[in-house]
Amino acid sequence: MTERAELRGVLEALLFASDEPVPASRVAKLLEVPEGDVAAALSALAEEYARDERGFQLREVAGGWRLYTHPAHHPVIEQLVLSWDTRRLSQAALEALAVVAYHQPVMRQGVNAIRGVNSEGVLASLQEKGLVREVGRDRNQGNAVLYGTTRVFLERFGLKDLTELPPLSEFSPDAGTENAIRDRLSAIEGPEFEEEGGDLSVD
Amino acid sequence: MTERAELRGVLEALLFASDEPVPASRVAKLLEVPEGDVAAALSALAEEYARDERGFQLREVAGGWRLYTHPAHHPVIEQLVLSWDTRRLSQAALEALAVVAYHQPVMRQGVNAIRGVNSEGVLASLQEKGLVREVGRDRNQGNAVLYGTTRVFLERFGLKDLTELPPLSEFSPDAGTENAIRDRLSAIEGPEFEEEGGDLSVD
Amino acid sequence: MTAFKVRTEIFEGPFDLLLHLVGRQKLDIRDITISEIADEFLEHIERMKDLDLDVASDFLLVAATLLEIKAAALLPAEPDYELDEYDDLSPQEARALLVERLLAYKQFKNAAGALAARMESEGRMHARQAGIEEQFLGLMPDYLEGVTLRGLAVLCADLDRRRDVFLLQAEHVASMPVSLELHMESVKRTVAKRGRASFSELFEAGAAPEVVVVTFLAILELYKRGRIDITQDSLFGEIQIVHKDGEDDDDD
Repeated sequence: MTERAELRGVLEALLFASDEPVPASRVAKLLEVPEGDVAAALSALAEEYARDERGFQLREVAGGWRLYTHPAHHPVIEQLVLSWDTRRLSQAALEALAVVAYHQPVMRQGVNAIRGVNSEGVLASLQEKGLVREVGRDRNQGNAVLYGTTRVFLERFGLKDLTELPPLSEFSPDAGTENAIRDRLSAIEGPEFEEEGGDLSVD
Repeated sequence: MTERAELRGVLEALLFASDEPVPASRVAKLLEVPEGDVAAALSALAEEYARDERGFQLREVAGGWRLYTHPAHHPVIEQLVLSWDTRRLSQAALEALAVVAYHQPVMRQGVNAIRGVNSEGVLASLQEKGLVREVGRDRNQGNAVLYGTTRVFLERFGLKDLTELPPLSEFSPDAGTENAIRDRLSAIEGPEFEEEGGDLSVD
Repeated sequence: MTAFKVRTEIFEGPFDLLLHLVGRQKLDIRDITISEIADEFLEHIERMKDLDLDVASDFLLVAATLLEIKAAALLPAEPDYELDEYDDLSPQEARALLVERLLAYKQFKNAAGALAARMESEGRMHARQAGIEEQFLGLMPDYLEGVTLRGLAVLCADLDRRRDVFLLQAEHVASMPVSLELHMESVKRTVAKRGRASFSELFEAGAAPEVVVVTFLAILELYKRGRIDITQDSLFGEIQIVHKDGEDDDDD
């Protein structure tokens, strides 16, 4: 394999795996390759994708290079997304989401401590659904993942930012309305989470 | 653009946008194309990626097709994107999972019997991780829970379906081990009570 | 890339331990001694930096199960003694059964190893994590159907409070221990006054478990100091505590 082909492979893998734009400078440093070579390879790759009419494109955006689906196929992707099945969240997932929303950034151990149970699977499922994401690492805790909520979460509740979350202090334990809410929330768990045909588990 | 090249582009876009394995049947329905054509195109695409030494690969996993990075680039990805989940399963969890995978649907007692130890906690943890689920109840055994593996299990272990599990017979202890077990574990004979100085044992 | 971690060998059950022992030496079930199990255990503890209670209790379970198997081998075949699958078997049959179970276990242990290897290699391939592109977000199913922001807040407030209560209780236990000395005094007085008493008479009906435990400890301590005698007619029967005239009975 030529050096150039090799560089292309690494770049593709990095772009594919990253969930944010990848700066050429960062890749250059990582691979110990001149930045110019990386930038040239990225440009070449973008051209190659366009020429070969791939289903995705490589674009340079603010902050680096990023893969996107080709706009020509967006109508089909829309249909695909619409066909995703609607499975509501389990009580366990809702609890974890509530804890992450109010205590972010929070480590998994933090969520475990508050919920009193292991929340590994639940957090993974919330990440898959785009409601929770990794927002950083705690260097003092062996680079433990810190979780926070996503843009999707904010949009779903019509929040501009996290400061708009209702303060927890408003929620006194025994007010009647809150009990009603509690009842409703606990009613959400139930047989709809029974899996069918080996489907993805919700929590 | 040929029809085939066009199909390739759409497939790439759909695969790229999906956060789970995409069944060929689903794509066929979405695009109103015969399923055979879709399956053939997906196979061809997988081969093309491999031949061209792309940074990503297309694999058939858990009843669908999904893009993954090429394993050769794992070390670099690990450095750039720290978020990789390095969760491992304990030996106990792997053992219980193996029993469930091969004997499903299986009761907890079935898992206990093979492992020689209570597996309740391990099974609960495998359920929490979404690898194992309740697939039914055994009416002849007082409605005992029957366990089976999930689609997450297939994904996590890169299996198309359960038939891809290597046959259990492959894991039979080799002749040497078997003989050693048979020979070395000598007969349990009748009771022999010999007191030995200060030894707690009763043999 | 992989963390340097010393992996101590932990047995996953009696079969695992038996396999290990069989792998090292010729083994007669009757020869597995408690001292040997204890040695194995101590060896593992030494190799562990911190005592992991889970491991410790797992090991005890292993030891207990092995002893059960051992007991089955040792006990004369009394008709009324039932030990599940091992009863009604000749020694040769019991051995054959154990061998078959060990072989079956070994097979799954091998399969588990293959799964581990598979998982390891799968871990080197990464699916896309970026999630759906922004313009498709609105089309995603509403996983939070019926969930309000207020509902989430209530959930979180509840969970926080539950944890606070738990922490408070933990502190309460730590800061207000039940005094062993006080209970010893109380038991001693009661028994000295009445001459004898049964265990259940030493605390009120419905007493907290920790009070019962401390009362029991108090009895053991008094017995050790020679202040009382203890009798128990049957297994799990009522414990009788009898007063002994001590030379230093200075409190009555």
